[in-house]
Amino acid sequence: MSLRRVLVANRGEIALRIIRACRERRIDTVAIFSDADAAAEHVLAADTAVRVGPAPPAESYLSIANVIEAARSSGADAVHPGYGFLSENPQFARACEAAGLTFIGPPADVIEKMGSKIGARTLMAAAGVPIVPGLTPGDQTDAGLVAAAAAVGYPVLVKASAGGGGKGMRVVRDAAGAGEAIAAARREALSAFGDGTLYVERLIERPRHVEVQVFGDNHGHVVHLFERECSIQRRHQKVIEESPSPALTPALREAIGEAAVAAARAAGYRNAGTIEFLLHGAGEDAAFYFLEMNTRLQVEHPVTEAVTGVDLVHAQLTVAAGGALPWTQDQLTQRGHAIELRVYAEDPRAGFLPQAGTLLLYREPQAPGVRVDAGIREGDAVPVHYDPLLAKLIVQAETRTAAIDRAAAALRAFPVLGIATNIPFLLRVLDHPAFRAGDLHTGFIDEHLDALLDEPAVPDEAVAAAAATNAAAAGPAAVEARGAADPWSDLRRWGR
Amino acid sequence: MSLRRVLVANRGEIALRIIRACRERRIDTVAIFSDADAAAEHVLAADTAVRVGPAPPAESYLSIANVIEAARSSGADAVHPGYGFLSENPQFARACEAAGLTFIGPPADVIEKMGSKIGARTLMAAAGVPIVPGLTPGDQTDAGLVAAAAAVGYPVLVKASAGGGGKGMRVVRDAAGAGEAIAAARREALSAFGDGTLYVERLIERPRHVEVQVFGDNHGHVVHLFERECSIQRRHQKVIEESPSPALTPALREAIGEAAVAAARAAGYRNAGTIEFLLHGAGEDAAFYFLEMNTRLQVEHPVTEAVTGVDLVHAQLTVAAGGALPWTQDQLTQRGHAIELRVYAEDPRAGFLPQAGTLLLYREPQAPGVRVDAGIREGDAVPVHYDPLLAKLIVQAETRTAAIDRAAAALRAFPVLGIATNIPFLLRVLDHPAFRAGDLHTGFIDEHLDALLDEPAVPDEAVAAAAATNAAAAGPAAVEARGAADPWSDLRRWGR
Amino acid sequence: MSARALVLRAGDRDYRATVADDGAVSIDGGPPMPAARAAAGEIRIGPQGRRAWTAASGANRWVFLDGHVFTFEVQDARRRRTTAGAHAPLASPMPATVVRVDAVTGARVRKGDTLVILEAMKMELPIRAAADGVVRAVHCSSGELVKPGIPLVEMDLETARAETDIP
Amino acid sequence: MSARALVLRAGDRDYRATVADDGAVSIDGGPPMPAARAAAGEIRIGPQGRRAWTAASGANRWVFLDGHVFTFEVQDARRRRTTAGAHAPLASPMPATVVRVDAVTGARVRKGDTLVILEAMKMELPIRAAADGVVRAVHCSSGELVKPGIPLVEMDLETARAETDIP
Repeated sequence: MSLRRVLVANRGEIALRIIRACRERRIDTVAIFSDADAAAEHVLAADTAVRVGPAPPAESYLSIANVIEAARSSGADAVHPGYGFLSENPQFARACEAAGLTFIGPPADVIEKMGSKIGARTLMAAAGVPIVPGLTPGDQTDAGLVAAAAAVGYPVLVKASAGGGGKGMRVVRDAAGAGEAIAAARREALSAFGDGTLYVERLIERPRHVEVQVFGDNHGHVVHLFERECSIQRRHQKVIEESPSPALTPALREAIGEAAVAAARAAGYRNAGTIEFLLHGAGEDAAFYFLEMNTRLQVEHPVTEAVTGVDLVHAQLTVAAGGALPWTQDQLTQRGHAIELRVYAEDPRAGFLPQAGTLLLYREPQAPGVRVDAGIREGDAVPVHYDPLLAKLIVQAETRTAAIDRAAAALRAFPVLGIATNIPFLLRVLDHPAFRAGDLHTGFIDEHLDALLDEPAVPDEAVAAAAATNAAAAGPAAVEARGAADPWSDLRRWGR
Repeated sequence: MSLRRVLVANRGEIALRIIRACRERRIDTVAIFSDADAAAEHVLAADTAVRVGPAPPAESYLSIANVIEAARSSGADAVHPGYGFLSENPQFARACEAAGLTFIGPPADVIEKMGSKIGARTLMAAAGVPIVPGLTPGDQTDAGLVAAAAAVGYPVLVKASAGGGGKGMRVVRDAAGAGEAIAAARREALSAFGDGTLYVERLIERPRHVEVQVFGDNHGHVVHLFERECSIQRRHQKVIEESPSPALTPALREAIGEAAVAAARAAGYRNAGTIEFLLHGAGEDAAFYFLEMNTRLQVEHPVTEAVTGVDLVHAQLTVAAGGALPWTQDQLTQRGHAIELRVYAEDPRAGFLPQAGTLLLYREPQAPGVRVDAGIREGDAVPVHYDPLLAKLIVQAETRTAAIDRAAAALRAFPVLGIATNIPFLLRVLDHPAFRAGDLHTGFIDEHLDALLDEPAVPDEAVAAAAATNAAAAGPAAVEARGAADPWSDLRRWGR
Repeated sequence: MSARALVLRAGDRDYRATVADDGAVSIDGGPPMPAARAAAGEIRIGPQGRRAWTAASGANRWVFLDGHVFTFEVQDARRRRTTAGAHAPLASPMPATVVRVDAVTGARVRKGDTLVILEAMKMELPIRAAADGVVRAVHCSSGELVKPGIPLVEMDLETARAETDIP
Repeated sequence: MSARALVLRAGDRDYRATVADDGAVSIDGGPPMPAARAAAGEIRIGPQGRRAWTAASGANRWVFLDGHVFTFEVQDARRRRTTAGAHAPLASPMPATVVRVDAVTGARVRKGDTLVILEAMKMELPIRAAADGVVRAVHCSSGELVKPGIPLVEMDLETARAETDIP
């Protein structure tokens, strides 16, 4: 079996990344788009594009019926879900199967099994993988959840049983704060995943987030591709990821890799997945606990690609087409150091408030060892409806210090103007002594927030540059050109 | 000793690449520019820029006095020569030393020794490195050179003793064609290197060009960083380079690496250098001959960086500052496959005639595993005075086939309009069955020239796209913006 | 053509800039700093010719310099600054959907009370009272899509500052 | 506004194009192909919406489509085509320096004879006679910097084609 035409059921940078991989293999691509994305880069890059609905995700990118219909009408024979949206929705994987489409990911029942935090924990515990104490009460009322929190022992995390990515997640330190947090978590869970079931887990203080990339095929092979440390988070969403983790000793690295393979085997896993662990302590005494499994490609997969030299999306396509994994465990090596920085349209000084608006100026840095995965261009409008991720900056270098220096130099040459981004904030994280020392934990940003929000005095050069800029002359003419929106509507025809 | 401020004695992509590496190490950079380059990208990227003369290279980039004065006036403490221009000129290395500047490269006497083809051959023969039969006659008249050619045995190559890069090089198959070829080679040698001395060498038919990257430091360490095959050449200039070479068996790879280290040790080499070999035959029976040593960073160094994961320019800076090599031979690995394609402003159908003019449209491809090193931007004018290299496209992937597919996909997304380039030609090379089979030799392009120049019929879509484009609406407004040349002259002030 | 003078505001601070005919800029009467446009959106500025990127939209100016972003507003000489007063309305910072309205006209609220919950980019954004006060008017309802800058709730506050944050 | 008609030449071939009000283009009376500008310099063209990049300079049009480059010249309906005649002058294809002039006015030359040697981009570019003929005039001298398109040598050729190549 080989794939002829792949529908990419996503938007933004990940849609582009998948389209580019398909193009290298001479596989046709079909993009989908909501009305907010008719002129988006992923639409331009694909061979064909099909509109799937209005801007709100529930009516477009999250509409299983519309996406399946787009695949049918465009003659696609396979679907790549990317991350987010429908990627971990077992109903979607089943609908693909029912429509005769190859779902580029694990089987639906594995998604379902691992998507349930409770089921996944039970399975992992049975497979001998260490787990964090926690439970999902049958009684999902506020009272039932408060009782569960007390049973697990404060402090606890309350989170969406169906979810991931920090949506619908709250820290609760005592019974007093539980009520509002539970209600908010439930609302967000419902809105994001269509399922308000909540899970209560013991909060491990100052843990590191260390995850292991795994990959399985239909021929019984399962390998791991080493770890990524993703401890730099804000609002429970990852901001900076790296590999190797500065916290793992060689022995621990081997143990966590083996645990991840055992977990993937226990799940009957196929295609690319990630086993997330919490790492507690450091050095020889550190312990890791299974956190959850992500049954899809991760946002931060380029970090693994950089240190191992493999292409995970190509491997996904190979495996989905029935091929064997291109590598054995022994052939895989971890070389050098890679860091990914997520550039968000957000204002760190306003509680990381997401920003929408027009990118008046957007210029990507270029240098050896620098990769930028983005789905936007100068002049684009960043819509309000979706995740505020603008771009991923991935650097690789011979050592961690060289990678940090490279990332800092790249950020200083990554001007984005017109809406606030976290680029200045990321620079301050990179330059923080604790980050340089590798002294990380998932509360890093909160702990150092004051220092990380510290802004320099306005230098005279900045004032002068502003004064020298007038509205008529400044900014690229391309903004005006792309602002002439009429031709865009023409683009929608091509899906037919 | 550490470097504070490096003057980059070059232009274009290599100047930018060096400036970016310095920036990552927080080393100040000084660019130099001729009048043709006052607005060039390398000038914008550097901290300071100094004019070194009018457009002709002899009066600017090749003027030792002007470059040294630029270093003095700008307070530089080191000079990186890049490749070409003064990079292999021992007088320049000596002038740097005399001015108290660290020359980022080998000692002047090593440049001198290896710059002389005769001296280099003698040295290599003594060190037990195999060499190609050839000689530099003491009698440098036409008659003396013809006699030398007869002694070596036709066919022969006549080339500049001082040079490299194919300038001043001619194939002579018999005595009849010798006269004009010798005269032309002498003129080009004089023009390019200021030295018309010629060298006559036995021409090895259908050889592969395989070279080995070497690196030495001031502490007695010398390592090699594996090979690059650069057999795809036109007019004796490299067009496509790759690593690993598809021709080397593991045993041969080890042997050629050891020979290269022996050669570098015999030369007393320090910093980055390359030992070029001709490879004759294939498989176990193949033999290699020392061709010459390039005592500088190569154009194609990114190929080595891609497969070994090291940064050669960073290592140059470390070693020049007196540091030890960051790697031992055992730590170095060759992983995956990398290919570099040189994008030239040239017209392959007009005998690869160089082109000058304005880049009306220039958009670089972007994808994982794709690196573009360029020194130009959309709207720039490509001047007539310098090498027509516009950009280097470097791809890396898990296998040679995947790298070729990646390179082809990248070229199909690398639109350059306004002047002719070799992009369509490069695509035809990549898609040629002999290239895909790894069946390469330095005459590959000449042998397959008809097929490689074959152009497709004009598709209706192309005509329609042209018809839909009118002069007012087409092309980026940025071209107009950059065409407003007046502000550029202001840039020159900053060198003071 | 004569030199151009303008006032730029960053935060609470006003800068008086003079742009000479040759493009050089003087700030608050200081020495002129050379300025040269290097490419679309790119500028070289000051005695060291530092590289900066700039953008403009209406009266707003954006400057990217060495990884920092500075924003300015060109002040209109004919208008006076509107200061955040005791009656400053609370508005959404971005287009958003109203999830819930807790504020009731005439109700007394305390600092930190949630007045409205918005949702944008799949995250909840509570609009909270930054000080004790009384709700003067409510201009939104649940489910409504609201634009940035349009008042959602007006309050009579006891201190002048209104705050937007995220839990 | 009515449909726009134009003639585009590529090599020896003329294409008659009609651009409709909605942007669709018909070639030589064929079916209309949709065309939509996607971004500056970028276009989606034809029934499959293929991605192409285009540029224009004067009457010249450049199209990049799937790794191929196609060039066209918009024909001016009022002018007739100038065919390369027996008196077509030889010009440099680019700015270059004259290294040597071998052509002498009135001299008889044979096909392949070098008339002028130029240097550009550090390489020698010989200008050679593409056919037997007689040198009618020489318009350049050694050391001179010459512009593209300006006649260097004029010849009375026995066949019409003049050739520029590199050894």
